[in-house]
Amino acid sequence: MTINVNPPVAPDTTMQMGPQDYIRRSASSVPQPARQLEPVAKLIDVSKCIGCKACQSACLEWNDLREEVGINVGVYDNPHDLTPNTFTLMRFTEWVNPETDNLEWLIRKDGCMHCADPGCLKACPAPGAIVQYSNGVVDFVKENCIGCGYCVKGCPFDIPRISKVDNRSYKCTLCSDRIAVGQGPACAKACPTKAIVFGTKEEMKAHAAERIEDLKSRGYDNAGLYDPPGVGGTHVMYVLHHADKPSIYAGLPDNPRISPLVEAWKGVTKYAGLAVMGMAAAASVFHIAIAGRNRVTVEDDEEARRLTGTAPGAAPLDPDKEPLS
Amino acid sequence: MNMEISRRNFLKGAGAGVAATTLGAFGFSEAEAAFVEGLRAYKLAGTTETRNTCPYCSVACGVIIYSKGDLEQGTAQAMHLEGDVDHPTNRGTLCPKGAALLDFIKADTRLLNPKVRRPGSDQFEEISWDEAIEGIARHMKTDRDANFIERNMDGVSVNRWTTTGFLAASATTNETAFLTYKTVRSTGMVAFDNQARV
Amino acid sequence: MSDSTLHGHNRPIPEVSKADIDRGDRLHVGREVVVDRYTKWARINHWITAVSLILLALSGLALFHPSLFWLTALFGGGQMTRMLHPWFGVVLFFSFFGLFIRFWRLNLPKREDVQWASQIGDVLSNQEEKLPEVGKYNAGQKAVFWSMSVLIMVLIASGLGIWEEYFSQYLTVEQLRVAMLIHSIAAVVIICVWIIHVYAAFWVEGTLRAMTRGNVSGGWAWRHHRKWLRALATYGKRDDQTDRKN
Amino acid sequence: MTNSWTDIRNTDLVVIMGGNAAEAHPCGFKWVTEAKANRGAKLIVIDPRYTRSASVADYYAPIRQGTDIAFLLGLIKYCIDNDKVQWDYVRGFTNAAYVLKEGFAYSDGLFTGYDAEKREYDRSTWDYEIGEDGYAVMDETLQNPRCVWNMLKDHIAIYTPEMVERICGTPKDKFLHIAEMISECSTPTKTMTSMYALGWTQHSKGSQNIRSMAMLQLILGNIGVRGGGMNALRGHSNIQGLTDIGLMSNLIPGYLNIPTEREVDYPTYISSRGFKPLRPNQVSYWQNYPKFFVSFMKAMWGSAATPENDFAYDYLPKLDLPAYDVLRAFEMMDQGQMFGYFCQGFNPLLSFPDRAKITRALSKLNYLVVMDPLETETSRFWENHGEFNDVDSASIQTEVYQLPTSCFAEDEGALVNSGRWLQWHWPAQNMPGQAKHDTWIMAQIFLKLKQLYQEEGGVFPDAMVNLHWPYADPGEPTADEIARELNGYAVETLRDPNDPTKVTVEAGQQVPGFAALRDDGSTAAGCWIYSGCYTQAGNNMARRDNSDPDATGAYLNWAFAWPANRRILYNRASADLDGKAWDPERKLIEWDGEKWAGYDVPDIPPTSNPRDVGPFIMNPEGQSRLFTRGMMRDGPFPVHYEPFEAPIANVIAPAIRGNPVARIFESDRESFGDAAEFPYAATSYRLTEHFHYWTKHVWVNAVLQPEFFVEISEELAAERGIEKGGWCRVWSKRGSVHAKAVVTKRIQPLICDGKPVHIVGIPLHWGFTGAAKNGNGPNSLTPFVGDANIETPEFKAFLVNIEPSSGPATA
Repeated sequence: MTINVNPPVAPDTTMQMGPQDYIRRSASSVPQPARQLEPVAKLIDVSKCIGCKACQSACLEWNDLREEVGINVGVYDNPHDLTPNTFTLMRFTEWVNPETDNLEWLIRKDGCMHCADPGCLKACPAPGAIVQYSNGVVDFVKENCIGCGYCVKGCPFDIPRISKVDNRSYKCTLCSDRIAVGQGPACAKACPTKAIVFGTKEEMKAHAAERIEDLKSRGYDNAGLYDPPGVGGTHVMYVLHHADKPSIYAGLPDNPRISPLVEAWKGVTKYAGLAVMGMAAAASVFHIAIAGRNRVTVEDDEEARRLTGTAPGAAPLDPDKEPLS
Repeated sequence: MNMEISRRNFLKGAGAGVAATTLGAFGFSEAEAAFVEGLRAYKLAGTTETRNTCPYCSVACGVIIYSKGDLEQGTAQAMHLEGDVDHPTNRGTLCPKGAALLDFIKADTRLLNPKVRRPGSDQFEEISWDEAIEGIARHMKTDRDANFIERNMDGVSVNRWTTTGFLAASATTNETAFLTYKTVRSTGMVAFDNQARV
Repeated sequence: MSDSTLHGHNRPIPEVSKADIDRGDRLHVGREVVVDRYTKWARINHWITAVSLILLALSGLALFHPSLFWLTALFGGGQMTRMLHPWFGVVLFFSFFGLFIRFWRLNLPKREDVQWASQIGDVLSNQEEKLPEVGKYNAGQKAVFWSMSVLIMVLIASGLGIWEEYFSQYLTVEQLRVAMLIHSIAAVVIICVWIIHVYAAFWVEGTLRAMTRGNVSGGWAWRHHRKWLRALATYGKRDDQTDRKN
Repeated sequence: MTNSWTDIRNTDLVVIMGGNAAEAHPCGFKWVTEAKANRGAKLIVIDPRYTRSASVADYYAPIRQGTDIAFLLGLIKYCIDNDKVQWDYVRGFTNAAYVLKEGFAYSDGLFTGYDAEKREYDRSTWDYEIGEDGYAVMDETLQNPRCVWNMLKDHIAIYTPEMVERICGTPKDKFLHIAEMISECSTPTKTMTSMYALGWTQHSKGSQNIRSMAMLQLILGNIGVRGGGMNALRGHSNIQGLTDIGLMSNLIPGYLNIPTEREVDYPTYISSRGFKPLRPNQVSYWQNYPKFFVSFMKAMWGSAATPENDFAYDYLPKLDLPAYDVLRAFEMMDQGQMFGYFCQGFNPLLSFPDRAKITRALSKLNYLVVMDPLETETSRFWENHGEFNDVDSASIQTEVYQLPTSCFAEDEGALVNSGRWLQWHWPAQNMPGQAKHDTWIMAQIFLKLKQLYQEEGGVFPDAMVNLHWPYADPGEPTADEIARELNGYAVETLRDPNDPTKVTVEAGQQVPGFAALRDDGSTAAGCWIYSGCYTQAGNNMARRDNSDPDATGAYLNWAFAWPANRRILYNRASADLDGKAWDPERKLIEWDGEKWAGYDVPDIPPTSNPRDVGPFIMNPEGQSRLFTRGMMRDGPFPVHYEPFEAPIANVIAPAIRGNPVARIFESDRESFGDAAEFPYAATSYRLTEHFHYWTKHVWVNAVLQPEFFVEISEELAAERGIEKGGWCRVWSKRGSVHAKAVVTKRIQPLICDGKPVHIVGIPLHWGFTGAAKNGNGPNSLTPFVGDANIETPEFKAFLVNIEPSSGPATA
């Protein structure tokens, strides 16, 4: 077939996902969705990652983000941390394997893990600022965000960042706008080595199993999948060559869970606090009903006058007269 | 031809594993309104796709440029760029440079006008294309007429021009390259080279 | 109430000194005894504090529990609420600091406070005659004062830490979480203290006037802060007048 | 590349040495990860630095830059000593059995015929013994001590694992581990691919680096097979095309040569080409040279090229030197022998060695013309930017024209990838401002110059005024028109030579392929190897059928690959002497008793009998060369030479500095440094976040890697008191730069010849224009010396010193 023309092709933009698929909505409740979307997942195979930052580049371009040009601080990580404009970041770790004494350059793509039990959503006080779709996507709805930063504290992975420009919180959306029209995230599409792949969570787990088998055949006995149960599993998962030590990968939490402090704050404190305040008010009402008001008596006034002595030239005390109050 | 279908088939057929970035099998079927709460409107709606290849390295990844406007009317403007899923080599993927090609096309430092820097000056001045072409051709003729070697010491016809050189790029098309070859060689220029070495 | 009840108490008449009175405290002795309790500036200071605390409570509660998020409407929406809350806090802090400077001295604990506090049952059942005489502030008021002082310090410190716009970046996420928890617990407590404070002002009749008009009746002073009245009578400034209203 | 990117999926072992595919070619490297994931392939990386390629390798070993030949010859020795040789392949497809001429010898680092004065060899003894039948003498038994195989064994005897460690700094156990992995690929069913790039070419012996690996690949039987090959990753998107089309001082499109002044006329010129076969029945394809040459001349000068005037042979310039390469061009400028220069999308101020010299040279020009879509440092070489370009504008008398061009998104045409695929692309947007296509600019300059000559007269205008210019709009030839020219067309109606009544191609029609080209002036073709790219059927470069039967990775209907849409060069070598695939699992083409057929276009005449015609038809032997006769200036076998600036002396030939035949300009001798003053071995390279000096203009890439840095080991940092992330100063005999210090475990000191060698890595992406931070690059430091054969600058191995410092004076 010889093609001498370049026919334009209009992309299909039919929306296939929307608010009707919410299973959680921050600071509010949603009705049980009528359908269950197939859970999706992004799988990041750290053993295939070459740290090229194509994911960062594609993310910036797709999301129309403009990060600042920084400086070099002696490492390859640029920017140096996630920012409101950097939803994903390659983190580089030079690790000498104590068993083999060989250097391993561990490169991990950091970004939102899309937890099944999202700490950000739990912490969020603004109704509808954070939503979770039935396919597992946890998304921030900018319009509803109030910029309080509670999601930052709620997140077990230290992901959300608050913009100083518009005071709203930002993180990876899993390219919800692409998923909504049937495409995968921009980072997964760009990834040259397919270290990042995207599909249904089941497919991704099956793919991970193959990858782990390959890694084990290459001597990585502890290769495994990172899908941490502490947050109910995640919709961004890692294949790690050293799954027994996640934290060597630039501090990936070994056993992530929503912090007990956040649980306390968003759990017991929230309810107990309201209760205590309510009780204080109720006790007041109860007390006034039982004890009544504490009133000053005529005698008190009289004693006051007595104590202070009548002023020269003042009218004599007339006990029959009602005291001025 | 429905490209989406062709792309999916291609990926499946080519055994690229789970590399598919087009989801069809995820149970999405109902059409929804174009804008819904929380979801950014799909930004490529209404754009034109053009097949191109990455101008950087010689892997020559296929790219698709999404543009708005009309090329014929001079209004076409690229607004996004992604890997071409149909391309056998890159399969829709791009490296960090390729993925940011839009910022190359739209770079703040793109040149917009012919300019000349006069001898001893510390700045460029804008000139018209006519002035530029005229000035360059005049320089060439002056130098060529003065230094062209028609015959060597032995009287052999050598027809070479050694005092002006030409360094061709390595990212121009074959067609540009051949036109360049023709014009440069016809002048007898010998200090002709390209970027193969660096 | 018989004289003997009033005078036949088994409590000693306390020694008083000049130190038991504040600078603006003054007796007006005329047909009625009126005691200046708070100066104009003290009252303004108090009400700024009160308003900022109320605004803080409302805006804070809005972000504390989803069922109260509607309160953000009072401030022009969630973004404005989030933006204003810390500024209210700053106002509160400085305003309360003013009150603290004014009030701290007479809020220092005294021996009688222990006795007073141990008889909290008598306090609550309005049987003040059984309590020791107290100065300008009783142990309950002092407790409110000091808890406010401590809680505001805690709130401002934790609040600055979690102030996203300016300071969050200086703390680790774990520190932020601790700060967040402390801030919310302290907020709950301070609101409870505030409820007690407001309620007490209502419960003890004639109290509110001290913060509106700045004075109380002699009877009120006799009944609730007799030691203070005694000190005033002995050492305080006084206006003797024949025709005084209020 | 002998193979293609997509073919790498078929390999069992990938060796990345002299390159860094994961960083420089991530999407091509994809196929390495595919081979690993789907075939269980292994990846070995050998590099001075633990690169991002190394981060996903199965095995990594360090090597001192500039010592690759010692390592590779060590591998060859290991394979031969351990009988890890694919014997049938070596016997059948290489010149192992050819007997060498008496007189050829090698000792102390030099071959027969060296002239120290001229730094040149007399290569006349570097050849085969020719028998009385006129063919080369062979000893199929490999018993003759002067056969290539035995001469090779003698030649490499010195490269023991201990010697490899001593020269390269690669620990012996690591070398042996790699040797063992590689030697396993000597079986016909295991294949290794070599991926290399400028890490091998940018040395004073770059060509021999590559030859060394090619020899190893031949011994393992890995050339011409799926998943094998010598795969030059190549740099720029169309560097393959620009080279194919011969935009070099000594080339004519399709790897033909510009005549030298010794070739005084066409008969003389053509008589030294078109080699006769060295063995019976061999094809020796270069015998068709006259057809390609004449067709080219017809494309150039149309009706002005006639048999009577030897097809305008006179119009071609005749060279007095082997090449007017860029290094020579800048030397000439510096010597006041060149007055005008054009840079078409090229930034020599940052690209060429010894930047101070480049600045000096440009400042001596009368005029400089820069065509580029972006600002370049070169076009502003006269502008003072403090430490980043410290010049005095007023004293520079060069007139500089800066012409805005289109970029890829705005133009149309074909680029040739490293797998030789010609891929067409289309414009997506209109050009910004007054930018113009390069074709328009070249046409306008040419037409104006021609007009000046027509109006005013001048020296030898003939070649210009008669240039064939058949374009509908002479002022702006279209890509389509030029592509047709490149493919070639019939000038006159072509008839079947065996049956003159049969018309094969009508006059004016496109030729179907280079087999149709003639040497009588009846055909024209701009670049014979591209013939077939745009036939009467249409533009084959625009084909987008990505079907791939049996997933071989060939994609025969995707675009067009030269030559003749062939995807794997020398593919006849994928089958044994009888034409059966070496590895049935990886069949490429096979002899079916009558013809060759399979997944690729056969690289030999399709009906040639397997026992007759050798796979390497471009060689007169029909076979590949372990011994390369006189084809290379610096020896028929590779030899380890140190870089011109090396931290240790050459342990096998201590008297020799650098490559003994690399060209050195007299004026540059003074600027070479030595290890006493400059103790650290530096190398330059690209980073994955950037593409040369382009992407510093791209905001996103500037974000991803914003600022110039150098990389050093923790040991060197400690020794010199340099802090991670702090500033340091790096200087060579030629210049000095300030850089941030990346202190890393990925660079380790090596022990070479008993002495620790510290490595300083210097990436090259920064300048004084664009979005990234201003910086200088390695070319401020590198020496002005090039490869002995093709003058590629020695960017990969030089000496520097380093110290902690404050930042640049003007940041």
